[in-house]
Amino acid sequence: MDIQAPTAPAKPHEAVDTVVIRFCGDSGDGMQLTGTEFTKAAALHGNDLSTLPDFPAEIRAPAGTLAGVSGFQLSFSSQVVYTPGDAPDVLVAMNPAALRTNLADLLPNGVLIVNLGAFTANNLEKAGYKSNPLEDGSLDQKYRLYKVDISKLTQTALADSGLSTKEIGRCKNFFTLGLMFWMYNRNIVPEVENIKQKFSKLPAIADANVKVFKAGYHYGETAEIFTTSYEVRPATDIPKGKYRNITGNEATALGCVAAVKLSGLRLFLGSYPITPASDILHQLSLYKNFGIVTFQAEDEIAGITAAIGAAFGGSLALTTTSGPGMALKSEAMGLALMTELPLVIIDVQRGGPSTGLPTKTEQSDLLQAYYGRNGECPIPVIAACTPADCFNMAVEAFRLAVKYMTPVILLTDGYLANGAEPWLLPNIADLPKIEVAFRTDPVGFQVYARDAETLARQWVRPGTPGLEHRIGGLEKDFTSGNVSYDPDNHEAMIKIRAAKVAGIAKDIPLQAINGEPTGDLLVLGWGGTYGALTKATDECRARGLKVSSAHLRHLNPFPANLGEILRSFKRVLIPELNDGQLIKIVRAQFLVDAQGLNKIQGKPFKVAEVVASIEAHVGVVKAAEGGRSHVQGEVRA
Amino acid sequence: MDIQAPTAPAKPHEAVDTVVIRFCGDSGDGMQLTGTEFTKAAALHGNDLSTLPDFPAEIRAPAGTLAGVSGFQLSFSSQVVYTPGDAPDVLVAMNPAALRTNLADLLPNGVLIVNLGAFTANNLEKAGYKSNPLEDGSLDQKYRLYKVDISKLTQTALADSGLSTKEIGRCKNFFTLGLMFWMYNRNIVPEVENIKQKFSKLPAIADANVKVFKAGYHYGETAEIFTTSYEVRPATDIPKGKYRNITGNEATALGCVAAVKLSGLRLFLGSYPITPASDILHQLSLYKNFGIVTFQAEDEIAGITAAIGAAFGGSLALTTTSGPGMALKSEAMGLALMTELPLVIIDVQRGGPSTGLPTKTEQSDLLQAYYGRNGECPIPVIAACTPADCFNMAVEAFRLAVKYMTPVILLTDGYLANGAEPWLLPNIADLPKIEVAFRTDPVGFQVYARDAETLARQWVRPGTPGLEHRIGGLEKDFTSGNVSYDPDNHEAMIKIRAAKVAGIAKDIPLQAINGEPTGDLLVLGWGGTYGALTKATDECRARGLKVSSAHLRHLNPFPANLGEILRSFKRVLIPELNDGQLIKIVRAQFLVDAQGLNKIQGKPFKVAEVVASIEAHVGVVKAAEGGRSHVQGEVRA
Amino acid sequence: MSTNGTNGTAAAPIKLTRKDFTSDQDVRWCPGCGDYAILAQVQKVMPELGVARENIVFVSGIGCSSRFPYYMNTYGFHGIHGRAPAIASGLKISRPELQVWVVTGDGDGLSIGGNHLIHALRRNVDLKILLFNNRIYGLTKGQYSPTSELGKKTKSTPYGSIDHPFNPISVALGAAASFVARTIDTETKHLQEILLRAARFKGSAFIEIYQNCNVFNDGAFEVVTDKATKSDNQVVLEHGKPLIFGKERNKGVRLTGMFQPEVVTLGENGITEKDLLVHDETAPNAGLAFLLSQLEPPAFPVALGVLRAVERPTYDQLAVDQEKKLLGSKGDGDLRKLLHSGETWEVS
Amino acid sequence: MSTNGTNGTAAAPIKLTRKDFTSDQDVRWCPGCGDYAILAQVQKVMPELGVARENIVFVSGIGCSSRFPYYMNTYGFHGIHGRAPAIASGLKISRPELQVWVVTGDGDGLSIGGNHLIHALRRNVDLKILLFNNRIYGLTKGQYSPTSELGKKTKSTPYGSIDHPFNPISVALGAAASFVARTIDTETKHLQEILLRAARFKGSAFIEIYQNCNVFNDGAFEVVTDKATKSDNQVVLEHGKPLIFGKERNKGVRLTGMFQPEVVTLGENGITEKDLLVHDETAPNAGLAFLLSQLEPPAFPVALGVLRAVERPTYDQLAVDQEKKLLGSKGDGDLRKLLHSGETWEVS
Ligand SMILES: Cc1ncc(C[n+]2csc(CCOP(=O)(O)OP(=O)(O)O)c2C)c(N)n1
Ligand SMILES: Cc1ncc(C[n+]2csc(CCOP(=O)(O)OP(=O)(O)O)c2C)c(N)n1
Ligand code: SF4
Ligand code: SF4
Ligand SMILES: [Mg+2]
Ligand SMILES: [Mg+2]
Repeated sequence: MDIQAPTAPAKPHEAVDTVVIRFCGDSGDGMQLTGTEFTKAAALHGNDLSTLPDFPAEIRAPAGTLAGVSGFQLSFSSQVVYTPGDAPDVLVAMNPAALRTNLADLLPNGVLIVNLGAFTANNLEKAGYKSNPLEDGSLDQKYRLYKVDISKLTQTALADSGLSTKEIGRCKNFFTLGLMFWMYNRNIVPEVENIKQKFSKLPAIADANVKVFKAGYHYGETAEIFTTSYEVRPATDIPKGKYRNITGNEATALGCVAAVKLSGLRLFLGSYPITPASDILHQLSLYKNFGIVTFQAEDEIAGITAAIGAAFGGSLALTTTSGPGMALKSEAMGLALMTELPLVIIDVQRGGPSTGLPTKTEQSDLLQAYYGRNGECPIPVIAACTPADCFNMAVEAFRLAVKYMTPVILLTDGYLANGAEPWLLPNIADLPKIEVAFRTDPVGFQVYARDAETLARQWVRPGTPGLEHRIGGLEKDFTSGNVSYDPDNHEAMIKIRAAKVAGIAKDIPLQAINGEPTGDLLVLGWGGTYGALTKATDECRARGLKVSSAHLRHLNPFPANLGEILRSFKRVLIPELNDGQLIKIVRAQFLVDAQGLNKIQGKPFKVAEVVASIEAHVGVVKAAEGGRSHVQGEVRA
Repeated sequence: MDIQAPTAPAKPHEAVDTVVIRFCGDSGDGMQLTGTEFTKAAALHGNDLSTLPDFPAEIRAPAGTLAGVSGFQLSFSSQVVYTPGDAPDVLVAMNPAALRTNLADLLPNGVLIVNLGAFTANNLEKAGYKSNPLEDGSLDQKYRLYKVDISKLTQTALADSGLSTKEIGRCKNFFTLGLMFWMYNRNIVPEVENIKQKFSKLPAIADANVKVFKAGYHYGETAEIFTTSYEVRPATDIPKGKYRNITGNEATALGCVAAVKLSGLRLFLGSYPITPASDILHQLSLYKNFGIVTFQAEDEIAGITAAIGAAFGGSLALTTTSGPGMALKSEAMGLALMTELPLVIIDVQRGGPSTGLPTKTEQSDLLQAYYGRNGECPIPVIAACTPADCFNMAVEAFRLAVKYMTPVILLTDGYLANGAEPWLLPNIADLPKIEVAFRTDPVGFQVYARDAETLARQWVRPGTPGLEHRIGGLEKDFTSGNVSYDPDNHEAMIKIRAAKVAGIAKDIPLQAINGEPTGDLLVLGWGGTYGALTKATDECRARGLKVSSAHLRHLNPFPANLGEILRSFKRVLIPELNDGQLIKIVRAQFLVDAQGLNKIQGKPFKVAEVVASIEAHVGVVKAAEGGRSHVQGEVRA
Repeated sequence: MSTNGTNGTAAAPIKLTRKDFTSDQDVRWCPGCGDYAILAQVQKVMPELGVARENIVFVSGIGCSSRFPYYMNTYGFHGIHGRAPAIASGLKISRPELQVWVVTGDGDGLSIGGNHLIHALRRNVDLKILLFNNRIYGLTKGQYSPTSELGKKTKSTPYGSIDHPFNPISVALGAAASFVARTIDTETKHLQEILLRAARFKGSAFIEIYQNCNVFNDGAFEVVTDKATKSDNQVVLEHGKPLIFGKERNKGVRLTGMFQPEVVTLGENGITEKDLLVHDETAPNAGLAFLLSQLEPPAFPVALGVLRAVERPTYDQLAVDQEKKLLGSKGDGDLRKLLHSGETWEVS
Repeated sequence: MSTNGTNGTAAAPIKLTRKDFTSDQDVRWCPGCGDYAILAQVQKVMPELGVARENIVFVSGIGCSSRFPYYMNTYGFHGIHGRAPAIASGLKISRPELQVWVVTGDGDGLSIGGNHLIHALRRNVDLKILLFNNRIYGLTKGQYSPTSELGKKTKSTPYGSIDHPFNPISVALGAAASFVARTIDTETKHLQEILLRAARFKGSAFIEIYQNCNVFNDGAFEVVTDKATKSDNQVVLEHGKPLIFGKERNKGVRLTGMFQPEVVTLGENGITEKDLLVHDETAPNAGLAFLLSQLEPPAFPVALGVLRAVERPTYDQLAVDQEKKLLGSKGDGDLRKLLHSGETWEVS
């Protein structure tokens, strides 16, 4: 396959299953691009993969500072990949600050590639280094350290390019990329094409980047310091079909576009920018030729209320946000509930409370999604579990909203939103239907008459003669929908609104279990922790522990069999990236003494953390069975 | 005691323990005033009492319509009174619409007084009566019906007054009042003074009202139709001291004033009007000479954020609202939590969701208060249990806020807010201290350094030299308070904020129990249902049931002994005026299979409803003990 | 997609009457409330617009005024406090063929909802916005509002308000509103006229309507409504006409050298109509309209009528145009193509 | 109650320097951001005010610009998005002796926070409000803002914005702001001057500062900042002086008979300085200021400087007065008396 590499690799190469690489450098160093390009190559190579970008909160913190470090981790493998990896096998650090903030994560004996040229006195000082760590020998002992003067090599490669020093400086990430292409035997041809296309408007830059990219590749091959390159073969046990790489936010946006096609309606997005949700707005803004109208509102309240107006008008209605914006939408969600209009609310969760950690991930808006409104205000809540799953859950959100005439909350998170994975492109014909039947018949029309099965009222489009009616946020009469202050009517309405949401349980899949249906421990999770929990469970099962996992995508209502599943295990562990939220709902609903594993660090779980906790909890079960029941209560590993 | 009644009652009078009267009529009929005046007389007479006004949502619905009916119920007694009464013994209906909407509540054989003059064909039609109920004999059989042409009698009494017909019409509520004064042997002298003072700016109206009031009184005495008057003796088993009658909103406002005196600080209220909370704003606006600044903001968000600004400035900070406004404040509560500034948030709950039932009561914001914010955002929650208790809990809210440097949510409700009861005036010296120690020493100052005991950070007033510092909504460093994106720091901060709130449990009273400390059934309640639950429990205990009640005023954290209490009863019943909110928290925290009794009708519990439920649940316990354990699960009476 | 809607221009098949616009709901304002008069006039002009009932939507927030939609036999949405302009914007932008009216109050529209109002106006979403200004919070029983005068005693200002009020017309002009007018609940004919002008204007039309709340703020506009004083205290603007007012129509408004307004008497000191300010609704620079918006008794008459009417592209129209253009260049969106775009690979 | 505060008038004991106002925090804006220049000038003028550091508070919302307080060695509050004017109002009203500054952006202050801004201005709370207008959302990486021009392509408007922008000065005038000015990040001296004027003004002072976001909206104000074009595109207002501008200072602005602005050349057609509009910051009617606010290139020069400065009682002062008056008439509040007021009775 000579297309695979233009120059046949001269050095030996070694096959490995899974590699975790982290690129890190200054915000200006282009690490997100490097990561993304390498990800593409891995995907094209047929690896399964998962990525985790990590941005600083500042747009561009001063160059060289710790605050300005930007990172991108990816795991790629010849096997199924669940997470971006606990710890990198390979760390590429483009400057001292990046080294300092990331080194602790590198595996012992891991590959450490540093850009020697950036280790200037000035940069060392900014990073808080008293002495140069590359020189005191400390690193050589623990890691396979490669000092490459990427800055200078780039400079040299482009000496004749006519570019300014500043412009040349911006090319150095392509050297890194080329080097990694060599190290992992990636095909450089498509990447060269890629670069040319990406910079097609700036041909000089395109040429320079290609040159540097190739220089990096050849450096790996030629330079004496690298002895081996590695081969990660295409993954084999993943389903056949056409794939693309996709982030959670992209998948969410595409799911919304799919909902447009599946329903035959137009879509209205009312949104206000907020990290990490803005990209959904950006992307949907591109698709006006799909019948999608995007409205950047003056604030989150205008975003959701404009969407409610559009829902009243008969459009698919959507609003997207993150934690603080979600809080602002609280009151209006009540209006959507009361008027029983379909509305999808997407909350891409981030670190809270308040402004919190805007660029970090967390699962701490679940209770807000459940309960964050005045009065009895039940709203279905669903959550995506992987980046690609955001597509499915966006479609599901619209399906439920339209079928049940209700607002629906879809929770994703920063980890899913920015992380990427290969996505098996769905067959459009297999997607669920979103059936829409606007009422047009004036005979016997009652605004709040309900479908016996779904308890949904009928949707009426203004413009329909004879169905003129008025709705609003005051309590409504059970049938006519007129304002009603009647006490019994109020209770009846509260109950039927709750019953409508509860009834959705009949319309969603039963909860699947990963592993045996009974056992010592059930690991119950939701949302973006799917990969880590599944992987950890699988590892423990492989070691013979009687543990299974179940991952919820429908949170309100729960799948009908959840109670039964919970009762089938001796102990239940609920790992969450919060201080314990799902656990509160599960304990209240099922009176199960579930235990929590909680991490609130703005970061996803590591598989090892979950494994350790599983082991501890299985240990408790065993101890109890051995009669030593004193090891009760809180076990947190 | 000839001051008691200027003319000695000539007809026989009968002693009774407790009377429940409901006045109802058109919004324009002045029923709220009649009720309030009668309440005052009962209070001055030394009765214990409780009141329940019931307004229509419209300001002034068209005269005579069902929507325009306004009611005021009071219970007064020679014994301790817990509630305004389940059902009236006496119903005064000033027009057909009032009769129609209220008759169903009147006890069989109850006294029914109607204003005959208002039963015109026009009014009957507006009320939806096909025939005149006063004439078809249906009422005479079930009730002790008195048809009094109050309109005409008022007209006659004021024939020479020179007032217009419209003005005279407005006096007729004083006839009703006079009549009831006679019927219950109340002292008319203070009331005459009252009327004169109330209308001191309109002497002609004052005179007219006095005249009509006396006419009503004398009518009772003279007219042939009334045979007996009643005597409700002063209550004896209530604590000695000086009393006044007070509504919940008044008590709340006074509690805030007390906090000013107890702390020595100024108070800043940032608020936006909303039913039923507005009166707190109105009342505090009167007290500018107490060092109270009231700011009617442009919306609820400005109300709370202005209060946060004032808290930063070193004032006691307060914001008041009801459900929809509470929802709007969600995001800003997170800011108060993150900046760890003292702030009291008062939510006078009303019927929800959305705009809901603005003038009706409900307890449906508890979960919002607990969880209605993005991120992990624990805020102490307390609730008042009677109108007068609003005073205590307002003081308590400020005590906790200042001592723990935290926002505190105080929940009251429409029932407490507008209902009234006699209040034993507190001795100011006995009120809890609110100690304030602003930091002034720059040496070693760290913005987020904490008190070892309370975990509170120190409060610093701008204007203090050397302590200049900056705070905000981004995650803060554990000690310096600088912005920190450090993962471990974030987790540590989440934990310590939670620990600070949890630690308040050490600083609040243990939960008291009404009844034995163990038994078959515990009735656990919170907030404004105190009267009904206590009364019902007492009634059941009197009948020998092994039931006790506990009423929570501290909801987050719970009193330290709550778990133990719950475990001491075979069954737990949690009655709430919502669809089950406290029950979710209790079940999750204590894994107790508590059962709910839920009423969501915009109205308080009737004692009888609670009694029936208690009986049913005790029945389940007994059945289970008798081995018939099949009567499990949901019992709702 | 249904296309039976119109934008206020095409004629409805049958000529409707006022009654056709009256819903079956009991009107629940206080007897004597100015809202009744406005309702009557709106119901009266509706048939003139030639828009089918089903293509009209009334959207409101919360307040006495905001109960308006219930009484109109059209589509209606009684929203939440302050948010009507946003709800209406979403509706209009997603359904440009509907005619969308907003009814709001001085509290609803200028206090909690002020931001949505000014943003809708700057965007020029084609909404007809009626702000019932009674200078009080009616529904919550009498607190002062952002249009209440300094010193006003209300439930929340027992010692008098210390809040300088908004001038709603100035606020609207500050927000770049394209159509701005002022009228009065009791001026039946003027009100009708302005409603019709607004309905026929293409773009955001903002109308401030002085409305009497006889329960909590009776007589707030007496000086401009009372027969005895009104002609001296109001000047009715007409495009291209000089500003003349007064019982004897002998007073006028002119500008001083420093561009400050001044009341003059015609015939005195040789002043004639020629010296007076001539109204121009369509002036490119809105400075003049702004100057007029600020005239206030006792020194000046209040300016009634259309202060500004300058058409510019509406947001909803621009959105339609943008979509059309894209459809022209990219064609109708193809989901399969979209999903398969970017780099894909085959696992086999 | 501490009384060591001043309201920007009393002299602080020691003369401070710019350094005293520099905090220990690393400044984290992008290199080249216009925010640096503004920070430098604010730090520079602070010592001139003679207010002790501890009596100054900077309050902000969220945005790049809103990180400002961290860099000032005064008290500071980094609030939530859009709410800075409300937070600052609460602070200032409860602590009138402090000098309170608000720093906000075009998104923070005019999008989500527009309502709080206009309400603070109408109330005339004595705040100094600096709106950094870069016509973009910086912190969220480049969406258009309410001041972005029509047609602007940004992340959220890939085909060009269809939102007509706000003119911040017009918005402020519409809200009855008492002090309104416009300046530019790079015009060091002018910026300083305006900051000083605002600080010394008693009442809400609103300053729009054109600020370059070199990452997401570089060159947004080039036409008024570029050496080559600026003098033709900006007119620097001076009270009592005619509006003259241009590289050769031979252009002026005058008003037509219809009260419309017009650019003229001095010396052409016999036009002299006398024909030009003379600026009056203190004009009772704000129409003129409004007219000036709307001047925009290419047809007109942008008006820089103080457009309006008309003192009226501040909210905070009125609050103090009202309290004093009440203390005079009712005396210091007596809790016991209050509790015991109304009808009471004794149970014995
Ligand atoms: C979020 C929220 N805050 C407050 C209220 C209470 N509220 C209802 S209407 C209103 C003001 C009404 O004033 P205005 O808009 O002038 O209408 P009017 O009643 O005078 O016609 C207020 C404060 C509410 N319903 N919702
Ligand atoms: C409630 C809320 N909504 C949205 C955001 C996201 N957000 C932060 S700053 C910002 C806009 C900033 O723009 P601007 O005020 O112009 O400031 P700049 O960054 O340009 O200085 C947005 C949308 C947020 N932090 N909080
Ligand atoms: S309170 Fe005032 S505005 Fe409201 S209905 Fe009554 S009169 Fe009209
Ligand atoms: S993004 Fe723009 S406004 Fe923000 S710091 Fe960078 S240059 Fe300045
Ligand atoms: Mg009003
Ligand atoms: Mg900006």
